[in-house]
Amino acid sequence: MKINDVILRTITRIIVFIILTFGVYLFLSGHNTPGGGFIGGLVLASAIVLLYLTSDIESIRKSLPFDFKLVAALGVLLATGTGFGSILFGVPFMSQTFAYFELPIFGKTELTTVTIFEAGVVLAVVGVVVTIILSMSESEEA
Amino acid sequence: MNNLVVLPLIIPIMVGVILVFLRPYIRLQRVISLLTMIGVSGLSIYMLNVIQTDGIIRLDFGGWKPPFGILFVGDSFAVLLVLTASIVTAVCLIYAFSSIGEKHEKMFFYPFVLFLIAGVNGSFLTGDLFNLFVCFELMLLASYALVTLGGEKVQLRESIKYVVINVLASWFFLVALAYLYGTLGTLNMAHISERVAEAGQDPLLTTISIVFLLVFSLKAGLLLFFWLPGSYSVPPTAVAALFGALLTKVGIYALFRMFTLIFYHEPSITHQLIGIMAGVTIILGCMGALAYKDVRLIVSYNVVIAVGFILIGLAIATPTAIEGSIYYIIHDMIAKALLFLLAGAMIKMTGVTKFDQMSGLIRNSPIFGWMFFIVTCSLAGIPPLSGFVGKILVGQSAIEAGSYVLLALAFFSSIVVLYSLLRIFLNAIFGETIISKEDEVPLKKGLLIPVVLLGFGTISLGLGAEALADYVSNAAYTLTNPAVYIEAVLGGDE
Amino acid sequence: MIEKILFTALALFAISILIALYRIIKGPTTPDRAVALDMIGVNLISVIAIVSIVLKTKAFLEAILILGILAFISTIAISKYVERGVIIERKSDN
Amino acid sequence: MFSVNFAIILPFIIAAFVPFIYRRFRFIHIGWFVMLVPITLFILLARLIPSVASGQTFTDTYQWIPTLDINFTTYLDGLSMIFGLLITGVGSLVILYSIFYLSTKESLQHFYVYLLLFMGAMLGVVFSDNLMVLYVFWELTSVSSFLLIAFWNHRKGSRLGAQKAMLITVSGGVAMLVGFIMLHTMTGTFSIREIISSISGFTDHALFMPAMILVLLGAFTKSAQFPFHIWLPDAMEAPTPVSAYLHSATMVKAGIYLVARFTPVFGGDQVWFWTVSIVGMITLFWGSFNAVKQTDLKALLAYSTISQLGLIMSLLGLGSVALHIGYSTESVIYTQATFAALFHMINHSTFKGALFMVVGIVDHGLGTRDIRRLGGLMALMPFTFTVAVIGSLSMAGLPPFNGFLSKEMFFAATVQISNADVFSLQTFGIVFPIVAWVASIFTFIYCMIFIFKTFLGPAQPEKLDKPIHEAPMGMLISPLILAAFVVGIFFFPNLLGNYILRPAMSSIYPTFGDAFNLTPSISAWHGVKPELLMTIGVVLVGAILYKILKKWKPIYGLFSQKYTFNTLYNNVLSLSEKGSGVVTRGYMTGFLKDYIAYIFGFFIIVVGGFLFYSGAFSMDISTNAPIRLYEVILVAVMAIAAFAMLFAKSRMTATLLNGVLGYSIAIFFVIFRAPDLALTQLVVESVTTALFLLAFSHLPDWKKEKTTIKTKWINGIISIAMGVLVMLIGLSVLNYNKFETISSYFEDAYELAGGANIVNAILGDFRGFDTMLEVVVLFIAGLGVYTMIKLKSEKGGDKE
Amino acid sequence: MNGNQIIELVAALLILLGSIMSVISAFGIIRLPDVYTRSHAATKSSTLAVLMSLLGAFVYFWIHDGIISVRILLGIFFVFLTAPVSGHLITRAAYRSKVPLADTSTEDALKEVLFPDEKIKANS
Amino acid sequence: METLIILLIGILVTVATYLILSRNIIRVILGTAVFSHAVHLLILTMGDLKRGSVPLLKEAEAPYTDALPQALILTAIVISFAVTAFILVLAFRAYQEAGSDDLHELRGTNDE
Amino acid sequence: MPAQFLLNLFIAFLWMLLKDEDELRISTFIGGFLVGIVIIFLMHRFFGSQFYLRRLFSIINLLFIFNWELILSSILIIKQILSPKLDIKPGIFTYKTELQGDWELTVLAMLLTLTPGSVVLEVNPDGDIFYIHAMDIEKSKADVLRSIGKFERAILEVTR
Ligand code: NA
Ligand code: NA
Repeated sequence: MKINDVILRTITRIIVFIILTFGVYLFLSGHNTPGGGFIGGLVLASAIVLLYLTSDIESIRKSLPFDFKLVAALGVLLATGTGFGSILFGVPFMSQTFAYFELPIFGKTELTTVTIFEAGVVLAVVGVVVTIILSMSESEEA
Repeated sequence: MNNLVVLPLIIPIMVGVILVFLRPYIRLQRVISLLTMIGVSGLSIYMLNVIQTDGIIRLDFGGWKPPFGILFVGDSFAVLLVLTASIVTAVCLIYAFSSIGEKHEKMFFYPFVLFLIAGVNGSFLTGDLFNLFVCFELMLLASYALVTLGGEKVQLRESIKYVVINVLASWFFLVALAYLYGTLGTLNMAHISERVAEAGQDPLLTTISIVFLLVFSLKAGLLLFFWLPGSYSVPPTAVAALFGALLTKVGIYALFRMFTLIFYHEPSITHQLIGIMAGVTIILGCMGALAYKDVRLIVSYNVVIAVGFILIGLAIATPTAIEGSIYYIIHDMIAKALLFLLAGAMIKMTGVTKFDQMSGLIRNSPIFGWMFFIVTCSLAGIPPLSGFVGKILVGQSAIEAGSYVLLALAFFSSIVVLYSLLRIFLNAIFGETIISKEDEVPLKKGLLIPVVLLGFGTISLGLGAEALADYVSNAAYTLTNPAVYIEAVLGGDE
Repeated sequence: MIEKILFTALALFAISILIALYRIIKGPTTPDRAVALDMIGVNLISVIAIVSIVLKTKAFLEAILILGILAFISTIAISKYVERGVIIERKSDN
Repeated sequence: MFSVNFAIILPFIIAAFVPFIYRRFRFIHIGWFVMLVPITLFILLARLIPSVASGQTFTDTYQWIPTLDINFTTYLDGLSMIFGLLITGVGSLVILYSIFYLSTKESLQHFYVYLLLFMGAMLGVVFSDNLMVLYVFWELTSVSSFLLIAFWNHRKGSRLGAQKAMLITVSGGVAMLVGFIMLHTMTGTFSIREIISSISGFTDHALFMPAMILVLLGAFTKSAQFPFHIWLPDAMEAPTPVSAYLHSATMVKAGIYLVARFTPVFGGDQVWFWTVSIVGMITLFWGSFNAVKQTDLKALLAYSTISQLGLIMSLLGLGSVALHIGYSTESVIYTQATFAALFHMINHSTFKGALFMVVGIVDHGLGTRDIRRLGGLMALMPFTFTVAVIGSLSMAGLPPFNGFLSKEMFFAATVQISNADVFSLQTFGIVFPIVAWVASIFTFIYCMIFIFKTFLGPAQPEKLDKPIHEAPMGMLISPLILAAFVVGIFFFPNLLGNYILRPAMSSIYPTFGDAFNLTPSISAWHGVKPELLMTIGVVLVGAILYKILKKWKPIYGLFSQKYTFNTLYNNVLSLSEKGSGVVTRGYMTGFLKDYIAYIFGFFIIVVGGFLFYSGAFSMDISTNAPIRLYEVILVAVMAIAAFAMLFAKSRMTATLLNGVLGYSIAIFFVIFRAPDLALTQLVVESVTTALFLLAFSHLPDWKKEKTTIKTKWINGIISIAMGVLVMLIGLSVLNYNKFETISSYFEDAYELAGGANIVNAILGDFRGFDTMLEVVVLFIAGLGVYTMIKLKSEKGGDKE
Repeated sequence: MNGNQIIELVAALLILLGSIMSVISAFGIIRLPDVYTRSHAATKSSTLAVLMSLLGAFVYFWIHDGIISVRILLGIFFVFLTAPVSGHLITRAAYRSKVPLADTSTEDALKEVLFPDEKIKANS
Repeated sequence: METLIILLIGILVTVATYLILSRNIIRVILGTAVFSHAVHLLILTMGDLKRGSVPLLKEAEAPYTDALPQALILTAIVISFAVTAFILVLAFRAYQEAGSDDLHELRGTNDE
Repeated sequence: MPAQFLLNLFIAFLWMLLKDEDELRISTFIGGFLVGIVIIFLMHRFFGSQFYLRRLFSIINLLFIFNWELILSSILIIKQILSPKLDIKPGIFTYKTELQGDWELTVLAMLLTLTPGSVVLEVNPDGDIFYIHAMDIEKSKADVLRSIGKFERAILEVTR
């Protein structure tokens, strides 16, 4: 009898979205509450891993046709790039700036370069974790 | 603030990441990676001169003043090493172009090398102890990737040892850091130095310093070198050359920094211990160099001998001694890279690894053979090649300090080095050629050029030692006067 | 009073974990251990909740959710491993 | 104006061009071109002889490493002049000879490059004023000698001979270097002249004696003094011009030069006297004694060279007494030993050079040097024979050849010294004339062997591959010129004495001023003195012993081959290799476990040892934060989980237990108020567990470890010691009177960095650099994993 | 003791009840004979225990600090959602990896479907 | 509390040491994992335990607990994760190539 | 698709909830909505089934049932654990359901799992037969058969 994963897959559909949202939340709110790029990225990666767990690599690849190595590379580039950006502005490497802006809908909002930096971290973490897990799963057995 | 000093780290990293995107374009990768290393070398020369005129360069990342933020500190010692490392890397890259193979090149060989050198440079430049840990890890991860690159059976087998032992070393590093933070409450090296001085380096701090000694000795191959011969003899030649030239030097650098800047108050304990370890290292290294017929192993044990030699300078720790060590480090980086490249080329030409199974290689490639002879002489400290200046200074300081045992070991080791390499030279390079005219494959130009470049390096470093003299003496001055470093870091704005 | 109750509850949860640990060690099968591990995860959620009350902070409430998520994912992973030998399939046959 | 530096550099410059010229002008023997170098230099030097003889010196400086006081400072005085002339003069003749000796089929471009390198280096040695530069050239002579000995490197003997020579001379050089550095430490300078002028203040210095011994080691190894002489016979594997040039006329005299040069520095010391003269005497005897039993002509000459070098060395030792006594009319007598040394050195170069060339001719023409296959060559090789006779008789110390003069002076010096009033010489000094006499008898014998067994007696053409024939004329020019010198010097010794030797004496005895104007002129006849009687005795006894050679030759068999210095050398090398192998393989087991145990061992012994030895351990639990019951239970959970890992029967259990540890630590992070940590730890632990499971798909389950009880115990002890030690240091650190941490600064994170989560502000901003690198680290791990899995070795192919 | 404190006390008692329940279900996974029955204890009473303590925490924060902690509610929701799925997955995995049913088991409708030829019985 | 945690660290180190001295590669890797657990706890303990409130400025009142060790541990956790991932893959690749996961069999003398 | 819109709203709410702010702010909602757009954009291929907001009441009803079953079953298990003598006869039996579709099946399975003494072990490939493990087969089987109709009805109210 073939395995029928209907229960798992159905529940996963809800749960993946909860986890994804939670991951983005952790990433963005890390500046003031627990969280941040790493943990956000890890949680997002867990969501993707959950998808792989409940389905298989090939079907997920159709839905998420990213090369996760490049996602990670992009993340690293973003993270290092924000640091490097400060050189162009003539301030010490890795200078982060933050400011409060009045935005139409959001009202008083804090915008900081740390967020860009952390976005890089998120992408890198997601990219790396998924790359590792996919590579290990795809490896032929001995 | 001087953003210059971060470039030797950040440029290789960013270029490395960009090369990941350029994965299919091998030629482009080669050009970019080589240009990067040349650029970093040029930059380091510029920095050396800036230091010479304006003093130590410092960069507080994010503008956070020490001791709160992380900072890079470029003094002559660090930048000299950055310079040498970058040059050696550039040369090894050229060697890799025609030896490493397209399969490796497509598997991120160049990014890994660039990350490795970034970690190495970062370790030299950082002024923060925890950041040093992170830079070490950067370097190590890249080295893990490189040492396994290719996936040969022996490679993977030795890699396990290499990785596990380094993981353990990193663990000890963290333990030591934890203890140090627990006692001193700070991570900035200059600040640590200040606080150690304030506390008078009591027994507990000395205990902790010995834990650091353990950590860096593992990296440097000082006494704790058993991981080295295996893991340096399995990766592709270009990688082995990089390892032989760079990796132990980072540990050596850290030992010098640690025991001149921070834990210099109890030399009768720490420095004496370093001296004993250096002596034993030399003895064991010499034995290793004589024990095997496998050229890669002989070459690896030569690395060990050099480590002991260099650390004698630290054990004595007078300005002359330190100066000698610095000369010797620079010499050794170049000569060892050359030696590893040559050993690799020998194995490639003959298909065997033991020197008694090779013969008459000089007929196949005279330049190659003579380069081997030059590096033999250079490593044995035969003047006017690069090894001898450091040897004289270390010897001089040992005499002044009355460390006759170390003196004897140091100088005796150069004879063993000579013998160990002469054996290879006479058996493998000289002698009746075993390769028939038909099978004779002349070494590719791409392999000869780097070899010649390094050979030229070791000659000109000896003949042109004066060109380095100002930088080296400045480096030694900074190392032997911790106050200079501390003032540059903590003495307010530059 | 309340604090005493809370600490008692913490101790009891900790004991549950200890007991579950026994099952992990004892086994005898991997599913037994997985059940016990899941149980430990769930109990840790309670511990975090109570510690949050004791420390009067909301800082750890994210951890509750995370732990829930992870316990679930771990259970899936272990059961797939037990059931199929691999936890992620290249192409599932159904 | 003549530049000494130019003299040194010229050979090197020409050497650089040799390969190109060789390729261009294949049809001309490149030696002709190369020969111009020593001839030019010889002429240049010769023109300076009168000025030098009048006490003028020439100096020249190029900066090299001024910071370290290492500069190309050169100095031409009487002493270096002798050597300069020898090097260039003999050099010219040897090259001329080599043009006929080496066919154009040989790799001449290499040969002449090495030879020029040697020439430049040798000139550098004798002209350098700076000790470090002297050392540079000193080693370069060893290197070029190595290359020349190994010229026919397809021969195993050549390679081993080259290796032996290189190892011994370089070792001596290293010792000498240390001696030089010690001199620098004492005097603060590397300049020989400055050292000589300031050394008197340092004779009591603790380094004086070691420096002396070390410098002498350099000299003795280079000049093949007993027991370092063993390399010289093996060096005979070199082409004969090389043997003539390096291994008899010049390089081996570098040690003589060094001793002469340093006589003003150390010469006043008793140790110097005894060491130099005794070592010289032993070498003299041992060399001549062994020369007799040789059957290879070159070997015979090699031992003869050793012996003659010993003679010169011992003379230098004897002459140093004068410095001990200080300048006086009486002491000047003793300087004659030194004078004799220099004189004999020149003579030796002439006759020995000629003899080597003779052997070269024989070898070249007949294809053998084996005395047992030779004989009766006189008739067919008259010129060669003439040279051989002149050289041999001079070597034997017979008139009318220059060897007679210097040998006589040698005997005279030994007799004088046995009467000297210092160093208890009146008691022990008698040894010198006796040894000198005995050694001279053996010298006489081997000279006879050389003449009689090779050129006289019955010819044995059947044992030869080629017919006996006279050498081409070109090949004879050089030996004939040298032979002419051998004779010429006998008749006009004072030309040499006044213009060449006397100026050198002032260099060796700088404090003696003009005293050497008093030096008696050299003459062949000065009445019936002890030295003449000794010579007569040598001839008589020598002749008898030669006649009955067969009867007493068996005594050589008494010297077991097991106890020679050659055996020692070989044993040292092979035993050091074997011993190293045993030791190294003993601890380099290849087992990861052992390597790890070494690391733990270091930590436990060194760190732990120091912790207790220094009394750094302390603890105080009174300041601890309070403990709750549930915390104790959770600690117990972790402890039990950890221990259970050790006994887990399946990897799955162990991995799950590790997961329990990880989760529990996360709870401690909660308890210790570290929310970010708790979150990260939880996720990382889960992902790690998933990775373990992924890896398990590719690995077999673990088997029960087959370890012995003993290993278990050792591992257990190491483990407990590790745990306890980490704990004890931790407790001590907790009890440490601690500095304020820098962390309070970060509590202004909101104002400084715009973030209320301090940890996040540290990670993103204050220490954002760490985070950036950490991302890169993670990235490398990801890429590394990918490559490891995708890039698999193809069995067989693509081996780097 | 005012009303709030009483409610807080009730919340604390809820937590205590949860903890007692937790211990009992933990005891269950020791005492019950096979993995299938143990998973009943884990998926049900253990889940209820955590739900009770989370509810207690929710109430406590609400009353004490005036915070409606949606994160706790979300946590409750999540546990609620996942607990039965976990139980389902792990028992299925156990069965498919041929973990035997307890000796006392009387009926096995799945055996003939999955492993018609084998005997799955007899626990250790 | 500090003493108790240090004791725990000691136990973890003991176990980790014993594991890393094993022959089976997975046990070695687990040893490194336990080592990193121990050192993370150690770093935290070397700051102060249970003194001050969570380092969230808007959540709690000063004094705050020492946030720096927390940041350091975070970095260390991520790095040890990266290394663990690498070494796990290394282990199974070595097994694939060499056919053994026993370090005694993976010994490889230096001069083969 | 309306369902995606609903999911988006859901994420927006989730976002607001997670923010856990003292007052409800429209900006937070919009922020969440934007986050939702991003997530759904990335994940839209996964979105298959529908979301039924209008049947909120039914859902609440279902939730109530869930909770009730959970409590009942917990009490049952605790009783059994604490009973001095373990007197249970576990076993596996089948149940064929009328329900169709992933959601219906899933919810029913979850309910069954939470029902006292039973855990759904397998669902057959056609999705109509449940293999249920019962703690004490005689008693549980009766319980399940008694309550299963109630569950199916409650679920159908939500789904159809
Ligand atoms: Na669950
Ligand atoms: Na970990």
